[in-house]
Amino acid sequence: MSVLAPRRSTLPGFGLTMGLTLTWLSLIVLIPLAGLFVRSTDLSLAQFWDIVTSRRTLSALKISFGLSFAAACVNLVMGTIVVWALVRYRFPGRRLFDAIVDVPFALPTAVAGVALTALFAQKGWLGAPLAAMGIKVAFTPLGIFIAMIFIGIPFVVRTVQPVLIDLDPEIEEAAASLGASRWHIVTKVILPSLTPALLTGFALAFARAVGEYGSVIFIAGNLPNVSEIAPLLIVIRLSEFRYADATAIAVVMLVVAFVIIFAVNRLQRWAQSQAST
Amino acid sequence: MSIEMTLQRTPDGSARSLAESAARRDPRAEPAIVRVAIITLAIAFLSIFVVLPLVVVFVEAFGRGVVAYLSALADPEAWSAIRLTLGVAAVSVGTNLVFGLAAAWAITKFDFPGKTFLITLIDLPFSVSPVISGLVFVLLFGAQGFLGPWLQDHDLQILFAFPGIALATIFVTFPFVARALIPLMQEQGTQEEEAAISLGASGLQTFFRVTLPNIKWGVLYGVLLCNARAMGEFGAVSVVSGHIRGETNTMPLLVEILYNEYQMVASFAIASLLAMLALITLIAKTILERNIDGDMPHDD
Amino acid sequence: MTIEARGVVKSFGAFKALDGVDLKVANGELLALLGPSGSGKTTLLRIIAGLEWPDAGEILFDGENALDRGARERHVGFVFQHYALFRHMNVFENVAFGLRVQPRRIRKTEAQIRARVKELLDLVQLDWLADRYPSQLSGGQRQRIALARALAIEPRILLLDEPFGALDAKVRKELRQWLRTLHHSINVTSIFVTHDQEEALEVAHRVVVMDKGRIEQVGSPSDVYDSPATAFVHGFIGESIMLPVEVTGGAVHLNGRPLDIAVEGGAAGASTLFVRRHDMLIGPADSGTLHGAVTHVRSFGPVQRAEIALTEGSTIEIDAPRDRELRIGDRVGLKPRHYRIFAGG
Amino acid sequence: MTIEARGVVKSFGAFKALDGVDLKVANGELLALLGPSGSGKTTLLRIIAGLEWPDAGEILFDGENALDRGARERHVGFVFQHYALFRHMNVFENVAFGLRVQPRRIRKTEAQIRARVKELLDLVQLDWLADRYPSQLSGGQRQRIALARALAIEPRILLLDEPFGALDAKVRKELRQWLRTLHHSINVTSIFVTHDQEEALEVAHRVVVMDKGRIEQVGSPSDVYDSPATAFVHGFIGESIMLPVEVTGGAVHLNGRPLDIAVEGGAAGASTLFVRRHDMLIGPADSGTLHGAVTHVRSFGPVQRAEIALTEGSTIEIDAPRDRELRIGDRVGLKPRHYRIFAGG
Amino acid sequence: ADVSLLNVSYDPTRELYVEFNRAFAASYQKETGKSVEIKQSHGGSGAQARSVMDGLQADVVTLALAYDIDAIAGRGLLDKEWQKRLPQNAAPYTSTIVFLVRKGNPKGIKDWDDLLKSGVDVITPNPKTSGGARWNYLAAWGYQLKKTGSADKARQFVADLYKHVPVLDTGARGATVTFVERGVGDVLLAWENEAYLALKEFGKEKFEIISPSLSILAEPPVAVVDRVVAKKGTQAAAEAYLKYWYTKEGQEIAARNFYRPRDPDVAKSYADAFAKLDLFTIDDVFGGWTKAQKDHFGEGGIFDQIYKN
Ligand SMILES: Nc1ncnc2c1ncn2[C@@H]1O[C@H](COP(=O)(O)OP(=O)(O)OP(=O)(O)O)[C@@H](O)[C@H]1O
Ligand SMILES: Nc1ncnc2c1ncn2[C@@H]1O[C@H](COP(=O)(O)OP(=O)(O)OP(=O)(O)O)[C@@H](O)[C@H]1O
Ligand SMILES: [Mg+2]
Ligand SMILES: [Mg+2]
Ligand SMILES: O=S(=O)([O-])[O-]
Repeated sequence: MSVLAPRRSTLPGFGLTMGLTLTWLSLIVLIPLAGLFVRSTDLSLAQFWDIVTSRRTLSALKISFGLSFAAACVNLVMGTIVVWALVRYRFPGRRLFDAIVDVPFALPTAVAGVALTALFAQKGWLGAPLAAMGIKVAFTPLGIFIAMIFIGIPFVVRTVQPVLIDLDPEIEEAAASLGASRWHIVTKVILPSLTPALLTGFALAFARAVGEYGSVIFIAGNLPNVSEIAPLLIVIRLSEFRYADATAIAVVMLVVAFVIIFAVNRLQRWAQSQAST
Repeated sequence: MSIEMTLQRTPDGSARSLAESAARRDPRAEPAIVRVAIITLAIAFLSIFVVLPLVVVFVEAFGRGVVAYLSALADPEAWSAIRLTLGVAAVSVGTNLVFGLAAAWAITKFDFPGKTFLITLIDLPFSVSPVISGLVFVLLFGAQGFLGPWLQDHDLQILFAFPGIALATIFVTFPFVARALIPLMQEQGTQEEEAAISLGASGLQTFFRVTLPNIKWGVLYGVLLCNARAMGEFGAVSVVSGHIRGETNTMPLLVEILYNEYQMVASFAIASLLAMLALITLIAKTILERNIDGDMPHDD
Repeated sequence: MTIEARGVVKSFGAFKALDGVDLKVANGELLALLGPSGSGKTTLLRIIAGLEWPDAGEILFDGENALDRGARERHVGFVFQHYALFRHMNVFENVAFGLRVQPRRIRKTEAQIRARVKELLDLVQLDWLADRYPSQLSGGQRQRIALARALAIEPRILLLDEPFGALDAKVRKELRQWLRTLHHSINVTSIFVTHDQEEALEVAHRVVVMDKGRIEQVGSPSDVYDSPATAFVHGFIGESIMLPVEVTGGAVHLNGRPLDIAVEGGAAGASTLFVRRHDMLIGPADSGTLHGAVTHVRSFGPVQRAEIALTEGSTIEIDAPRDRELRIGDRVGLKPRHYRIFAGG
Repeated sequence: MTIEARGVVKSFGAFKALDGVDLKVANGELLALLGPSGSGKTTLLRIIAGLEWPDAGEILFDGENALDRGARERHVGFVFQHYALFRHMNVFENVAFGLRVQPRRIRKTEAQIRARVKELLDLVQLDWLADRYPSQLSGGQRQRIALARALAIEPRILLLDEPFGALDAKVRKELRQWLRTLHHSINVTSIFVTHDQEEALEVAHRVVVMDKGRIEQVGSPSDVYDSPATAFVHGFIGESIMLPVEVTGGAVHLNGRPLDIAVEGGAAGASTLFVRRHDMLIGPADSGTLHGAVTHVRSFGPVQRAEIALTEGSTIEIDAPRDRELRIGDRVGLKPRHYRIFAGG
Repeated sequence: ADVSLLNVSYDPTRELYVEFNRAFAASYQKETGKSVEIKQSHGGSGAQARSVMDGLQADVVTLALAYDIDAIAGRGLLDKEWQKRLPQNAAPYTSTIVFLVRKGNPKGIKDWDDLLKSGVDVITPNPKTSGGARWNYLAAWGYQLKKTGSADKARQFVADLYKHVPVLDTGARGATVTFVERGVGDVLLAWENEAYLALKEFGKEKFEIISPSLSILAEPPVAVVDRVVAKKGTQAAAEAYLKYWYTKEGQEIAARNFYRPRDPDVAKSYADAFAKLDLFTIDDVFGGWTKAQKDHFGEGGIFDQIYKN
């Protein structure tokens, strides 16, 4: 630690707080996660590979990652529209909608799952009319997709909103006085300026959706290879007493999660360095 | 401040012709049709995906009247779940608060290599599947886990008891306070602290008299979100709880259990409590955000 | 192209930012808008550019109404105080932007665009920066890129809002001459806003002094410096000594004592005497009409600056030539060479 | 208290921010640290204050090593460029802070604290602001509160980092005199950082000119202005004409043509001739040793500023008295009254 | 309470144990003078067994199938021969698998074969996690095997059956909720007790029970977890608890909760409550749990193969 610390620094407490941080981080996060990796080494590489590439696992990962990706895409588009409406326009209930964006953050996932299922089941308020149109939502991959959209909304909105608010109005005016149409201003100036925030929001929504369990299992059909998400497969493997399988899937998901978060942090740093003028 | 700018610039539809042509030509405004379309889309999207599920919870909870609702909440099992949930939330918020403050101090007030990496590690639980968060503790403390045999020899129960549930919750809510504080403290810099030190204040005096008052809204904000998530965690707790009725069921677990026992009113009643908590959190958060903004001097 | 503003009024809420502004700018002229913060300079510029609309009044370009055209159609080059460069585009793309968003039928080919951008970057002497991003430029460089970008669309009018406001003193001074030369070579009707009087006086053909949404004076740099039309202009431009005087019976009184100077202008009653620092001639204690003692002297450069406590009560600062050295404690007599008296305390 | 820096070196990574700085500050002196951005002024100040530690060298207060004491124990009043006022405390509490955090055994009573704060607020003439919060103050007011806060602990040394850096030109000028007067009344050894030469020259007893982590010159304001020790100082302070010359065979050559001026200093080979703008005397075309034609004139204030294209190729700007009016196209002869020649292009 | 027991059970027994625990506590108090408190934990049978293996301090386990308790015994938590310690394979009540259909049986489902009719959606949980689901699976298999005598046909039948399954819940109760509350599917394969309970909760006017011609005799077993009771000193109470099942009162409670009682007398008095149908046992058809588990539900077993394609 003393290597990390400045030789002498004005502000006190580096050793203490850094020590506390690293200790606590190790106890709560690193050691338990390391345990996961150690457990996975019970498996030979070939075994690990077999588990991870078995059809069931691959399907579950594909469903989790694929639907999360799709949901994150929807959130990217709709989140941008929501942010635009909230930031740029005044309309009745704007403040209310602004506050309500955070509901998926704060609402327990199980409650969300139960509520979404009730809403989209064939007898539900939205499920019934959709069923009449021949669209089944609950207990299909579409249901998973809906739940993932639900939990992802605030990530996109909350990362993009401050950036759009802080966006210098002058760059739009500059573009206008250079002869750009509104369409050109939006697509060539505003959206590119929002790109780092959009990517960050997208990645966060994606990462959260991939790992999501509570709100999804109620509404997912949980059919193997069709609507079985990776976290559920872990739970199933556990109740089959197949710890190794559960661990192997968990390791894959963990690595991906780490990569995403690391990328997001780099992205934010980069955006900050771009912003510092 | 830019909000006000937008406010000023948004056409107010006043009747004069010059103002009208201004509205038509404001370089930062879209045509009315586009505007209406965007607002409609945004409202529809939020209504379907966020508002309706929330409404469902309350409609179902009060579907059979207030009496049924209240009696559902009066059930001892509900009480036990509420107590457990509050206890777990208190412990996780408390520990994560101390940790969050320490981590934010170390990260924002000093320079050291590997900062991004450290922040990434702190963020990690954020995107780890809750199921995995539970699993790691099973692997660690389970009877077949690394520490299981030792724990059993010493008669220590971690899994399927309060400590296990608390640990899993702490893990899941680990980044919340730190995340709320790091950007805030980064923005505030170290000058005020340096000023305090050069005026003769000790480290603790500096922290309590200068740093803490400046970040108090941020702290509260982090605590609120941490608390909401701690009370609402389902996946991780589900793996380590053991589901012992009246003992290790938290509120979200009880929601599922009651749901599975055909006790829809009771189930949604507990759910509505949690939803209410979420709403209160959001209201408090909205108020806080305004305060945080108010604290930031915009003028230098 | 000529620009004309007629009776332009603009309010923000209850606040009148522009209060009846009339102004004519000749073709090819380089005009400075000078005034304290909040005097409405930016607002006027934005109205001319079509970024804001007046509540009343007219804007004419070459005698034609400009108000029914939006910013897009006015072909006005606008340079923002904080540059407003597009952060996600490199220098080349920033300058090329205006060319790329032209309607297809008049849009240049890629090769033409490249050539034009190259030419503009040469003009602002920054062609070697084409690949950099704005965040990698110094303030002065950004400013010049912003200018090149505005020039790309061959604007008929160039508007610059505090073009050097965000730069440090040294760089500002360097760019003054550069701007003058540049304007000379492109010769586009230009208005630039500044609150730095030296900049305005040194660069512009004519200077417009604004205060509280109104134009106080329009004139050549030496006009506004040598013959300020109002007390405000005298106080705002150049460094002035201001003394509260009483004009009664055709004589000027300071603290009750009559001064040996003629009443000038139509002032009567409580008034203010304005003298430029270097117009206060200093002599032996028995000379002049004002008297006092030197309390502080700094001498470097062409003049020495002395702080003098007047026997009449005020303390003033004057600039004297360095030929006769002043010392603290010296008793001196003073007499204004040029002065103005304006009514009002 | 005296301050002494000996061979102070400080690097950030590979970058040397301070490169062997030696400096002595006398008791009660008001010293200005002047230099371009990045020259290490802030770094030196922070090291003296104990907010940063040098890689090598010593800092002595009254001859005693200061480096083994932390910022807390040095009793240095530090005024930050951006004030660093405590946002959540009102003005009174800000000023009282240093008194309230004193160790209990020496801490004043509440009544004493109140009296002291009142006194300090009187000193900075802002006692009527005691209940305001920093966000409700203007920049100049914040600056003065920051100063009062630093003074509260009765510092033995006062360090001010660009005290007026964030203020606008008008307010800066007003505060200069105020700071001078204040220092006179409290008489604490003080160092203030600025990159505004006028400010440094006008306020300080002595000026330290820094560049690239090194001290270029230390001296009184007229010393550094009238006898710059290095080319950098000459170029940095005051407005100078710089001409590239060749010193050979005891004569100064401009573009191959010998000039009628004596070789000064030890320069030889490619050198630079420095002349203050007002030290370039202007006369008829056949007079002087340099010749050229007037290309631009601005006349207002005590001098007229003329741009002159020399026949030898360069274009220079000079300040001439207004007694003889210059016109564009006039052919003139020039001769430097004072000048310096420094080796190097 | 003087003694506290934890009973880790599976999903559909929630209501059963509420009543049973109350009766046992009263009886125990009367006999020993000691008060006893019984805590319950419910979940999918496999998940529950997993928790016990991971250290959930269960005094007794009352799960959906012997295999899950075998797994616990495999970790040394109780004697491998646990099934011999109580009468009737340590299964004090039995049940079977029946069909729950919507009122009026709109799809006309009478027997197993009808499940494969096109347009019929079948709700059954995931055999990997749910004990009940395994019984469902084995019942279907056994029916077809007995009918055609061909294991291949049975296999084909089961494979086809799962093509009609739109939702795989993790537990029996989840499946019931999906069927009755969410209105998904035309027929629910359910524990007999679960089906009756649904009728009771949601009304005979909405659903009806169809008994197939042939089904399986499901024997949910119970056992004391030796390691835990030894540590907690609750062996006597735990054993008394399970033995109480074999009393008249215990058997009555089972019957009242739609479990088939073992006691012939009690069975006779509740004869009308249960449909008469032919039942085969797992030992008859599959050669016991261990083999059935390995063949059908183990890694790469037949069920996995069904979902491979
Ligand atoms: N969008 C707006 N909403 C409300 N008030 C405004 C707005 N724009 C300008 N004002 C007000 O109008 C007045 C004139 O503003 P303007 O920006 O034209 O001043 P300025 O002369 O450019 O000053 P500065 O030198 O500070 O840039 C100011 O008091 C300002 O607060
Ligand atoms: N903490 C730091 N880490 C890295 N580099 C630093 C740090 N502090 C200062 N520097 C570098 O050291 C050099 C000197 O900085 P310093 O702040 O002392 O300059 P300055 O003379 O005060 O300039 P300015 O007038 O811009 O305030 C600069 O190049 C700066 O980038
Ligand atoms: Mg302005
Ligand atoms: Mg500095
Ligand atoms: O509870 S079950 O195991 O039958 O699903």
